[in-house]
Amino acid sequence: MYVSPLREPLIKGAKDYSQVTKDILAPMAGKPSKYWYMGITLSGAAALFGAWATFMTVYYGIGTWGLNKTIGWAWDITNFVWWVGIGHAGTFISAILLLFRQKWRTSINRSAEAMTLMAIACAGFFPLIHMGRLLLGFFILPYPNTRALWVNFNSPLLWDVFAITTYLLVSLVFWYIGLIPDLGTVRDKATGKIRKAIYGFLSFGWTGSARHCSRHETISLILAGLAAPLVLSVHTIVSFDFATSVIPGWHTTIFPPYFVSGAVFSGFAMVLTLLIVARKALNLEDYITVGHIENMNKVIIITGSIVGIAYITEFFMAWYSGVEYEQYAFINRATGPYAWAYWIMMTCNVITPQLFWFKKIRTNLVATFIISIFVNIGMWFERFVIVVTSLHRDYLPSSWSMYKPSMVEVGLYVGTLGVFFTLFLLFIRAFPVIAIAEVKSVLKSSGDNKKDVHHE
Amino acid sequence: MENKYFKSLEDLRIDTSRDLEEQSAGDKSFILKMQRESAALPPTSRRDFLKAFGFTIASAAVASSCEQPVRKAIPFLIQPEGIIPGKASWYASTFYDGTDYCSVLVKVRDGRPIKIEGNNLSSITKGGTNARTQASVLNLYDNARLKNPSKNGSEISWETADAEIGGKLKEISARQGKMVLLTPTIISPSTAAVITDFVTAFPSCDHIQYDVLSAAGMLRANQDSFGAPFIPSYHFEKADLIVSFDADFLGSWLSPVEYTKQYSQKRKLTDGQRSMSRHIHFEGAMSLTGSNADHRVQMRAGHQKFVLVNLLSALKKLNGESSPEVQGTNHDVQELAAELFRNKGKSLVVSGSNNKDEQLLVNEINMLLGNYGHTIDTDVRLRSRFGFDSRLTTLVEEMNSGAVKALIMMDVNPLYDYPQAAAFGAGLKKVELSVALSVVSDETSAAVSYICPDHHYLEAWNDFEYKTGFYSLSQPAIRPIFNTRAAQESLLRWSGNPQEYRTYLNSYWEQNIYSKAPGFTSFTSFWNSKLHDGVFESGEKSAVAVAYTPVAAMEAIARIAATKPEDSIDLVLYANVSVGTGKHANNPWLQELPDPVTKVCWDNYLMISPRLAEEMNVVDEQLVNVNGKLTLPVVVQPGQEYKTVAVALGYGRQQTGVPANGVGQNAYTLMTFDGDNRSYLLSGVSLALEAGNYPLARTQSHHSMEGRELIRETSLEAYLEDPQSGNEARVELKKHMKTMYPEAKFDGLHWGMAIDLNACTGCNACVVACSSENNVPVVGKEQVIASREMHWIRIDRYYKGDEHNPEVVRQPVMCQHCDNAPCENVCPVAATTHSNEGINQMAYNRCIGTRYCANNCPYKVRRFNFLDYTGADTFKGNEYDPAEMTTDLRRLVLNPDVTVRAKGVIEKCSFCVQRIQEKKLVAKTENRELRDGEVVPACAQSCAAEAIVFGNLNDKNSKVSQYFASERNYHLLEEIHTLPSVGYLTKVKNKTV
Amino acid sequence: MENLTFTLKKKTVTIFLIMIAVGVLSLAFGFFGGIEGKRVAANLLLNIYYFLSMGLIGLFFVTVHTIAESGWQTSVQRVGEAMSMFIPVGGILLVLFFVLGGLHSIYPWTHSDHLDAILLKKVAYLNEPFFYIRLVVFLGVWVLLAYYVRKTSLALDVKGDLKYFSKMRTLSAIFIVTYAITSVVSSWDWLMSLDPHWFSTLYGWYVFSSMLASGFAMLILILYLLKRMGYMQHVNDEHMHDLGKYLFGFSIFWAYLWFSQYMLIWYANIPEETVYFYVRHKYFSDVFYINLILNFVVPFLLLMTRKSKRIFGMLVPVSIIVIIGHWFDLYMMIMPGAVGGEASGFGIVEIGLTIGFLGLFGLITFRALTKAPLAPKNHPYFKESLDYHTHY
Amino acid sequence: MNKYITAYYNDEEDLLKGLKQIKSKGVEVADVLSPFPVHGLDKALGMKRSRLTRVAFTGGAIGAMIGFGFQAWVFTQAYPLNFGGKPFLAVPSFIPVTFEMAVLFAAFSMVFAFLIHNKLGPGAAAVIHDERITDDRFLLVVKVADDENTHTIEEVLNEAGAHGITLKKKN
Repeated sequence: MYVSPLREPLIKGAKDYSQVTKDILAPMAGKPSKYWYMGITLSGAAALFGAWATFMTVYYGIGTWGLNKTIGWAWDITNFVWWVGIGHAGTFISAILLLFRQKWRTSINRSAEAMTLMAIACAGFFPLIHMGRLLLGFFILPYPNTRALWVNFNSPLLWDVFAITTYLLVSLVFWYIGLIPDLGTVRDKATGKIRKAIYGFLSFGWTGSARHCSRHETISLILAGLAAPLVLSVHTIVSFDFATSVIPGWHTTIFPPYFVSGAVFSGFAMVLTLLIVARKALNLEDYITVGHIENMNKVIIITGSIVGIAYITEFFMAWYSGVEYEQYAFINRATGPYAWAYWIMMTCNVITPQLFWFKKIRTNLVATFIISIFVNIGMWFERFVIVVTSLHRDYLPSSWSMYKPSMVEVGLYVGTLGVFFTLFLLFIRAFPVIAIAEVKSVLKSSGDNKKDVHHE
Repeated sequence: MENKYFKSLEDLRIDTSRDLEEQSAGDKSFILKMQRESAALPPTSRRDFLKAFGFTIASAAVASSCEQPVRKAIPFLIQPEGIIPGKASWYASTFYDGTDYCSVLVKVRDGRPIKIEGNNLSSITKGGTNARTQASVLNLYDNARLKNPSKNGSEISWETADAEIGGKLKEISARQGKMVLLTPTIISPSTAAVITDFVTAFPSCDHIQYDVLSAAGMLRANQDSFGAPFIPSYHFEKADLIVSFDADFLGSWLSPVEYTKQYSQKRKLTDGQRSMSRHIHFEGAMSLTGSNADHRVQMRAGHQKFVLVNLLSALKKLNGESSPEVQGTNHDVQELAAELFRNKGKSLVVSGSNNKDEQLLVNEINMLLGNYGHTIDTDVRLRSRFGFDSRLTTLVEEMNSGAVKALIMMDVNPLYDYPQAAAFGAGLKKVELSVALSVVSDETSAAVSYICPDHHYLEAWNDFEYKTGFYSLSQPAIRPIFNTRAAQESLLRWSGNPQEYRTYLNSYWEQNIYSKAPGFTSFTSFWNSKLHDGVFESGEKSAVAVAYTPVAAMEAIARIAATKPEDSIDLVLYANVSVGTGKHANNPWLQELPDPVTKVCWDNYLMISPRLAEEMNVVDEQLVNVNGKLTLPVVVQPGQEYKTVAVALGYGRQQTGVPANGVGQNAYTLMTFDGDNRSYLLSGVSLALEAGNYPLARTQSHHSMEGRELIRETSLEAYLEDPQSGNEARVELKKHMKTMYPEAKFDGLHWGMAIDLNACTGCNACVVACSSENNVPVVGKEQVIASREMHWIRIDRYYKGDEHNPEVVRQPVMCQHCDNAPCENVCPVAATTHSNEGINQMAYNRCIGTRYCANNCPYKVRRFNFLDYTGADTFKGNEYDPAEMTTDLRRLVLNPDVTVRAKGVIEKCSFCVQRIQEKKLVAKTENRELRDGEVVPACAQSCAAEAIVFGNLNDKNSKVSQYFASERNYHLLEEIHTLPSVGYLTKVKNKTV
Repeated sequence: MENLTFTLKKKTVTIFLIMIAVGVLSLAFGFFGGIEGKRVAANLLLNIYYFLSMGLIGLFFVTVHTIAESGWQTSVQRVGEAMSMFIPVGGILLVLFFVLGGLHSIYPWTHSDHLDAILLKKVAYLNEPFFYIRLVVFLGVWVLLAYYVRKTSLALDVKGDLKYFSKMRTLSAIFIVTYAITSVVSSWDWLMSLDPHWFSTLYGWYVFSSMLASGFAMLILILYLLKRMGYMQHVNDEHMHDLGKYLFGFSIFWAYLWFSQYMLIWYANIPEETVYFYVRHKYFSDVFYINLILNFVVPFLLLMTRKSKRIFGMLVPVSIIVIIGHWFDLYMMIMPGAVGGEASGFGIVEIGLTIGFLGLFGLITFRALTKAPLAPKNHPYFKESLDYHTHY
Repeated sequence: MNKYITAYYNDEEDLLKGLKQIKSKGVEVADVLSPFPVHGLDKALGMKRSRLTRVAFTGGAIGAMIGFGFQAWVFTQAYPLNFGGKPFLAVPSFIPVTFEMAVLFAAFSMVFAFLIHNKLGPGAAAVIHDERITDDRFLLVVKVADDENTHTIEEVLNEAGAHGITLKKKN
């Protein structure tokens, strides 16, 4: 396929297929590095902190948190939405960029999808732990029971159950289906017998047959076609958790697309955070190039700006509506006791990403890394602002209240971060972090050596 | 689909109704029949098997999650007579604790009193109650109850006690040693007779009555004005103009339940009533009554006498006489005088002062206005508060001098509530024989040699004459839980009378009271009838007639006119509506009851005005020392007079039990004497800032309505012109009420509640009643600070206008039972749904605790069990019960009709659905329709002001429907179309706009 | 190489002129045929807005692909550019419409003497001077950018200098950013304020999604006409497939936003919001469902398969249905507020005026197509666009 | 019985070119094994378009119907409850779950169809002709009938520039 010479190569260095295999499999081989051990110790410790917090919550109750009669959700749902949002990048990259024929996705989709799965697992933890009676959590499943009682299909939380489950399963399948050819590669490159047997088992008997390849491509594409609306639906449904209510600051129609945009925004930020470190640590700079980073930064500007427009729309509409409760909710956001959270959100989400309009900044790795962290923080605060600031002063001033997190809540959040990074570190060792077969398929058209191939 | 499972009690009822037609069986056989039927359900089908199979699979989780069974379930081997499982018995009784009086009905389930309700037959309280009366049932199960007679802390038998005490008394009596029997004011005729017998047996014995909330000033004033010490009957229902000088008659002054009933009767604009009384209130500290006034005047507490002098002078001027005036009070009373003058004979002036001179002035004013005989009745007198403070002063002196040889204290706690408790304690050590006849262990019982524990009133017989000719009875609603004995019986025993007190009481009534009741064939029929009713009103008048003489008042004017108003800081000591005098401080319900004004619970504090706070540079919760004696946290109280500060009595108990011990500070230590009388006012108080803060538990932290139309209000004038006034928004909103789906229709019943904001005084009785009826957990101070109180009903209090002199409005808020409930939509497990009778119902055992409903509730009435407050959780050892509400003893108060909620579950007002079901069942068994007013939720039942009306909205003739049809009716936040089943009637203030 | 110079046949022009004449006649009928003035005004607004938006979507198509650096669309870029040439015409018509009484006739908030309490709160925004300022700013920005984008694109083609390519990218970025804001605010101004009590934060994006779907349908239609006339042979199945995917995708996107807005309002059932759908349910229930069927059900079911997106036999009818469907969508947005339930209708004025505007739009667009080669041969990605095939 | 010849290329373009040449000589290529999907190969091998899309559509339609039908059944037949005054058949409320069910069923029916149809699955046996297939080699397989002359085929392959021409037997 012809590619305009104007385009920058997606893979640097004149690689051949074998070199690609070698480069990408390198991080899986040999003993892990010192830094890997340090990382997993740190993240493991964080996960243990989370385990303690989980015990406290289940044994003593939600009272170990900082919630009260007015503020029924705070860090729990903030974290939930934050993690779900992060879990959007992978599928967005794989599905939507695939549908939009963005070839640069091939270098980042594998790790982004893995990150998605881990983030969804972390996200799913919060709706569970936030239940006052976790042990009865199975009530939310529509199973036949002696009381002939079913669930409430009107409840957005129930929709969440379906959405998150479906998303997790479909993402898992999507990721694994994409992984099969690469697992074949790992199998064939493996030296040890056990390793060969394990990857032989995992590779589902992949041989690279043209028939398989063709159908594999079809199924990947249809899965992408299914995953694209799915990814929109998931954060849409998460936004319904708030938007269906009558609480000022929660009930607003812009939430579905605005949440989706915010999710992609935060997801890309997290991918950047991880990959800027990973590409260096794993020597994959030739595959995840500055061009890739720049492209992701462009997505960040777009989604960040959409989110910004949504913030302003909401604010304007609160005034325009003439509804005193709406108006107060937004004035309170900007000037009330939690105004600091609002301004952190505004700064991190609306202002800092605008720096990416400058090519110098969006191609600078350090700057990108810092801004990606800012966005992660900003998006966390966005959810905090929506959840807590809206709740703490709603309709009846008699019930207005304040919220302060407890150590247990901190523990749960840090714990999921620990689990997330632990899983990511294990993933690096167990699976190829870049989709080998997909990179090979674009190597000819978008590799550095393409000019040698195409001399028309 | 076959309908085998009971989806609701509805199904259950339908099934059984047929049988009831066949045989009009009693309740018991009906239940048996029902059980037989359920046993004969059709055999299981395959689908049932699958369901059961699914259930088994989930059983691991279920086993770990099911509610625990009752911890000690012991079936009746032989069923006690008169107890029908699941059916309550009711006993008429009387609550009297030395200050409060209330004729009550006691609800007894399975031998346990579980609820107190007002007795409609009493024409004093007319079914009304207050918070303390409602809470009194919990005192029965006080962990600090004295359980045995004891001597110096070690348990002894009654025989030993009687022998030792009786012997000692005889010995002292023989040598003419001085004995004292210290009691609160005795209003029990038979007990008075017992005491007379006792004093006859021991002639050297002196009977002293001691009132913690003293009315000695009034007694003495009346002695001087009328020649006899007495407290008249006040008739607030007859007064068109009420002027109160610091008399908190809706909260603590003399007979608040009675006055609330009277007051609200004259304040309602329902049932065609077109007029209401006007209430002007002079006070320094913001009180419950003051906050309800149409016009509240800030008056330095210590300036009352000067204002009264000026008022009298102004009135005299209008009457063509002259009287001296005093300068320097900043109060122009001319207008007030004119208004009073216009309402001659229809006005009522009262003062809460315990100063004789001030009461003399009030007498003179009322006399001048011709109120005696109209709004004040001297023939029927209040018989409580008959203690003269000077007698106790003498007693303490005599004790310290060693003159008193024996001291028997019955139901008093001077070591806590006597201002010079230390002197009393020192004196007590010099007394040879000290006996406490107390119910609960307290500071006094801890210091005496013998404790002979008395019954709690729900275990005891007793009689009362609260007002002349208004008799009432107490009867045991439960057998004594502990090894206790009626105090009267102890006295009888020691005075050598072996009679049981019950027999004594019986014969007393046969000899002395029976004759006052015509129309009974025998005493037994009279007795049974009165015992059933709980009250007997003979209609007699006081035997001693009185005549007024103005001399004393003139002397008082001269005395006051000789002094000058001072510009010092005045301290008001007051009894609040919860713990009151502190006698019931060990009651967790009362401790957790937020003050109607400050919304603080679990502590007392120093209320100071915003202006003084600014001057002193203090904010809420900062510590301030009062007079070098007491360090208290500050509450800046809007509406407080600039230099008046206030502290509640009743806190700082040390030796009773959990939770009272150490809660707050004992303000009795600040109290001084004003001549002969205890003074609830201190002038010239010094305040000193101290380092540090002290967190206060406050259930409401924001006090402005933010301009929202939550409480709609108007003036009487505007209301008479247009009944819709203040509620114009509703007319406008009704036009815009568009909906995306048709409103649900309810055939048959549609429950609704209407609340008359004009009647509600904010007394909090409903809050306690609701907690008692619905097993609402007590969570303790820390959890209240964390905003996690559990009350199903709360009274929102907002300030309007100027911070320095705001208007106060109140609104009881409970679940609004919205027909378009935002909470129901969002519960993922369908734990909260709408019943076909319009009730927003909560299935606790289905709830998994996502709190989504609570977030989505615009009224924030849903409560979450954040911790294991009740001990109903699966896990052991994680209970959170700082108030010790889950001890075996305390748990006896639980209402078996209402589930005790486990950790992690949402709960809220159910419209007392258990009461609805009970009454429906009654109507069903009697084969008739439910009557309007038959179902009364606990809150409505408790309300002395009758502010809450409950009934069927589908019945257009029901009272609630009529309220709903009123122009004054509106719904809270109706603009968001939640369609609440609770309506509010606008508040109408009788003020000039 | 094929013929890249488009010449407009006389016959085609005549057809467009006849269509315009039909429009003028039905306008006259509207004015003098006893039709309520409000209804005529509302129809004018509907059509001006509809075709102005199509022009904007044409520009949006060009600019968004320019900044996305996708290559395939370069071969159809000229169609988008040509559509954008309607922006000045539509803009002038819109200004004329407002100035010549349209504003007063159908916008309740302009009757400043009897505003209710809610509208009084909004006066700071809903007042005529500010409205006109915004109108001029929006239209000015759009016209200027449309002009410069077109000019730069032509310059790139003539001179082949890559500096025009980067200028194109800059202009595109500016347009996307400004359009993101102006499209939203203009929809509040011109459409949402017809129901001045009502508000919805999603509204702007909802309108945009509606215009996006119909704009792409129009682009497909024009491309089809060009191909039928024998032009644009370099455009192959793959391009059609991609455009078909857009039509399919944007129809779903529109349905998604429709559902989000409807469901949230339905769910919360707060009167200040439900009033919007209440009126539409009550008086326009037919249109309510037609809207959903034409704009979602039809494109969703008919364009689902790969094949249907690659053949004109399916793509063209669906495009026409979608264009009609979104006309009804706008009808739903405009009529209840502007005309009211009873006075609204569907007849000669509605059909005739639409035909007229379609003619005008066609004439302007096709004339614009004659002004430049139909393919930007010197575009750096043009070759990519030709050598373009997909497997899916 | 079941003899076959394998040969490989090092570049997919050579493979496609070679394939054309081989086919023109009348030699049937049974399969090509490659490290990644080579565009144009399906056409070159004359493979039909996959019918997985239909499976997905059917699965999705069934999922949607089950999802909607179940919700409607629960709310109108099995246990109608009044939630906040909403109608029992609360269609807008049913959309999210219906959609999720459709996606779930579509995805899983398709994935299972793919795995079963291709005999892929956890631990499925793979015939590994050359370990470098998953790395950088493009291997083609030519089935040889028992009576066929393997030599001519090998010749054709050789001419088409294929390497490592080997005759193998299947057991």
